[in-house]
Amino acid sequence: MNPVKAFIDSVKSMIVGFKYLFTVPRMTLKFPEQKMVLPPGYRGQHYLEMDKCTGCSICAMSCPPRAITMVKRDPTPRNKRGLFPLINFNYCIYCGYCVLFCPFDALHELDIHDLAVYDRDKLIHPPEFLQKVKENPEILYEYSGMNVIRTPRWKEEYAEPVFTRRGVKHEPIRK
Amino acid sequence: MEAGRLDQVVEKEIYVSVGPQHSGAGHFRMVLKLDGDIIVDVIPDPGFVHRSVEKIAENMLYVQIVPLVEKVTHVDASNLAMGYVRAVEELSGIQVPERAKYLRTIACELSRITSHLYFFGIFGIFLNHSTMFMWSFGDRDLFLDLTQLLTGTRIAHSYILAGGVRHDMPQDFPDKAMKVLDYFERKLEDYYKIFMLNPVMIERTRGVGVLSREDAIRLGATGPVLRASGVRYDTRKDDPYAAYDKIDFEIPVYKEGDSYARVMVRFREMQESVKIIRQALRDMPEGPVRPKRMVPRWPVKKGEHYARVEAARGELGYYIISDGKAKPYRLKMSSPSFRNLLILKHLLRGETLADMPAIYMSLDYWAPEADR
Amino acid sequence: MDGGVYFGRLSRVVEALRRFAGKTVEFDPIRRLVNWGRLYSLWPVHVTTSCCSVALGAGMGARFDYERFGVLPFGSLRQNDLIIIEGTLTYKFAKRIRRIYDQMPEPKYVIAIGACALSGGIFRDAYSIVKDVSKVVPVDVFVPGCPPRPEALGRAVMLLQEKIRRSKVSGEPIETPIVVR
Amino acid sequence: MMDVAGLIIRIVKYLIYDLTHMGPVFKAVIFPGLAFVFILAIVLVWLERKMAAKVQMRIGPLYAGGPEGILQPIADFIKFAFKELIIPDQADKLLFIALPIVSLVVAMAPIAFMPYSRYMIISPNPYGLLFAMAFVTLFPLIILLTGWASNSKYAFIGGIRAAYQQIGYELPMWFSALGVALASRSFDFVKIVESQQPLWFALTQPLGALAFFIAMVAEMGRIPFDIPEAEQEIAAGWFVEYTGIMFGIYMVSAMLMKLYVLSLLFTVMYLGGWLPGWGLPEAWTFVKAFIVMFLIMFFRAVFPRTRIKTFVNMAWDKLLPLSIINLLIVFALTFTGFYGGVQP
Repeated sequence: MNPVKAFIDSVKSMIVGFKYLFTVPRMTLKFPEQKMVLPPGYRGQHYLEMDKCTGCSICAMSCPPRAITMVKRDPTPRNKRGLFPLINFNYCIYCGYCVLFCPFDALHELDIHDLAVYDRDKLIHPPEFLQKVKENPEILYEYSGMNVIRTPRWKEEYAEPVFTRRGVKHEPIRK
Repeated sequence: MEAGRLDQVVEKEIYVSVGPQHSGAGHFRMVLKLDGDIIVDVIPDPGFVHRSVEKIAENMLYVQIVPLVEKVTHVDASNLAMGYVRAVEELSGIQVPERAKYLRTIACELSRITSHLYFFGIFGIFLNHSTMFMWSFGDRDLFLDLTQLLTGTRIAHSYILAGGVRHDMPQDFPDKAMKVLDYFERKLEDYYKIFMLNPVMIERTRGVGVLSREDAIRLGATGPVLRASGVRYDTRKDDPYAAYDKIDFEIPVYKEGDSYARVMVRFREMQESVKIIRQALRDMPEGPVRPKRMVPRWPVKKGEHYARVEAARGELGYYIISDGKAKPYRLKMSSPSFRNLLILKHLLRGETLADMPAIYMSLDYWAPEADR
Repeated sequence: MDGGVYFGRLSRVVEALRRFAGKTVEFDPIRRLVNWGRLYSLWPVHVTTSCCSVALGAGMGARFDYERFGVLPFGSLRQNDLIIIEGTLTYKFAKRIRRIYDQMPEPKYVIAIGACALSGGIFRDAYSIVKDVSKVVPVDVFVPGCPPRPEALGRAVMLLQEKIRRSKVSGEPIETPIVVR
Repeated sequence: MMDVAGLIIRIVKYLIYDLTHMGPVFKAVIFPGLAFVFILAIVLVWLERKMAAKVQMRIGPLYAGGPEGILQPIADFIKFAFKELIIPDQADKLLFIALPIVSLVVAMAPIAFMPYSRYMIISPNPYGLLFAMAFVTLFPLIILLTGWASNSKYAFIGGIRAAYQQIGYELPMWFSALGVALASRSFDFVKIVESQQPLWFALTQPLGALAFFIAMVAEMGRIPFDIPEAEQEIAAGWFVEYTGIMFGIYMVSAMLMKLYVLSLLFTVMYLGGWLPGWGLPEAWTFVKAFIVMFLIMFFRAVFPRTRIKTFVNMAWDKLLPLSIINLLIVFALTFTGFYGGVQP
């Protein structure tokens, strides 16, 4: 390669580097403090409306990793056999088929998708718990033992990418 | 080779293991036989991610196989699903609404861009260019934002189902997509300046791992590897699916056949993908995107069928034998990475150890896809 | 096994010194200092067992940037502290993972991410995969998902940091009730 | 007893005098010496990571503590200090344990001869340039020995690469340095700096400066010439087997001390050291050296790694002729009296 051209091209590359060093904003989402706004319909943790469930077992049948087991609970007028889904999130791949194919809209998804646990048993969610999640999604963090890291000193806020002429950055929004 | 003291080594050649724990090989192992710095022979050792996808598929409903085949190439999920769904639809004659075809095109191209950006990041880090890694993965995340807006999740979309797509795109999708695409087109210029024009990068890749046109055809190369060797072949043009026959785009072809050409083909393909998404968003007709009610059981007729699509890594084929029941009798995948693996051995022989990452990664080998 | 031989004949003296040092080091200020160093300097091994590596890659990239937590991937396993098992672990790979784990210096930590690593996930009918990673290496934190979001992996790193903060220098957990702050 | 007490009092008095009047102990321990260098090392590691992060549109170390995570290098070092030491069974144990310490000594030794100003120099020596360059030249041998002692294939290949690389850059480096010595007619750093009075050597010997700079980056083993530790080809190269504190020492010696020493060497040889000299002369030297270090660290964000073959070819084809031409020009210029002024 021509050494003069190589030198000039190196300088060009370095100029681009300097441009980024001084002018282009950072695009990092400061994760524990800032959270991303997930769009509606995002496939996160599930919740169940037990009064809508009829125990038809289509969710269990269509689940690819067979994460859903139908368990016996007290029968309700709608659900005469008393079968309700138990979701084992050890298996769940969040494909959303159970929600998609549910004929009675009993299963739904939240935008919570940042669980991590010390103990895998905490990922087995029985129907009562899935019902509780609907009322208070924060219970997921407490149940999985993640409240040890959710400290109040972080003001968790929502952020979304903003495109400027120079680049992209994450700016907090109010939700 | 037995672990012995180096001063007891009398052989001329030494064996160096690359992978699976190695920053130059992910979930793949190859043993290089070195004579000094020259690679005399390569012993690939694939199979670290063999998960018997084809066998598991025989025990699953047709609809459940969509997420299964997506797992094979997570970075390129929609293209994988597209191939499978195409095979099922053509086998049983399921009609797809026009709007769904365009949405499928968008999903496939988003998937291709994210996959190519993944390639650029890993290729950058293989040449120890960490900036390229960070930029590609950062910008890839913006596209993953788009896919999560469109399909509902970042990576394993399961968006393309038989008879249409899962749901229509949200109202604000075109606006957001245009913003990202504008930004990305500007960003690609910087990619070009800092990586493609970088003399050190050119020195490492130009003339390295040259695959001639004849060898490429003889060894069955596919995808960008084939196109970098001067063969104009792309399933999107030659056997169009989704809405590709209504969209105007080019197929980048380079004649050199070296690592640099393979990188450039992917770079140009990303530019073309941006064009395709723009056109698809512009031309998209109104209408339904799926049958009224989604059912977990697909009406698949008895018979057998082979269908192919152009995935990010090359031509991907599915062969389905159906006996008319709820589950397939046999599903066979012909994955591009496996076909490109043969070329690796051909290319590495005679090169130096320092060229190994540049050649290995320029094939964009994705081990789970080859092992299945 | 690829472990070390500790200083040959001097091993007894060294052992006594180590015991003394081991006691000294557990004093609370020193313990806190050491744990602070450890928890903000978790260097993961370059090993990608399967396809959940895309989540790790996204986490290392510019958007999420785990280097903020001190997570810096490094080439050689002798200098690393953390294995992130990304997805499916086949039997073929399990041998290597165990070997990698044995070659790493103490203290070492394992995070398992992805449904396949936790339980086999969608592939658990396959003959070739390990259904439970914790039978191969001891796992500290599990992350569900297929693949998990990078945020979830970030939470896992934070959980691991919390675990290190509440352990002795030798690695044993301190028996204190977990206080909800 | 009285004598001992008197001795201690005298020592303390001397130390106080020394520290307040910038005597040799102060120089060795505090300012151009140990304390300054180690604080600088921490700042450099942090700065390198932060700067690369900024170019890469991300934040870099943040939560470790201090403003913008400046305590990150200390956290890393503490972690390494309390990690298990593994000595491979097959290794040459004495060499394996001794080499990190030797490397630290060798890497830090040139600091003794490096002037920050006319008086701020630990060990004034009329042959300072020769000594410093000799120690600098020694380092690749340690890499080679490390590769041998580890008895690992990756480490061995890394060591061989380091030796091979040295074959490439060594001659251009010495020839360029010879140009400087010839122009200033001395090996004394102070005289070298003083003879750059009107114009820096970087301006009067641009070819030599360029050759020296490239050879210097190769000597540091920094991107784009980090060939001996190529992560993607040979795991981590020559230090692949080192764990814990031994690796920590290698990080300090190989990554930081060499960067610091050679940048300072370049400043003194080509950028006029503390010239123009008004105000605080040490500050001039430091700022110039810092800019050189910054530039070299910046390469990490812009360039990938070269190949050993290309580098050695370039060194013999381009750098060596460049440095020899430079030497000839300097030779011719000295006869015309261009570099006159300083007499031998």
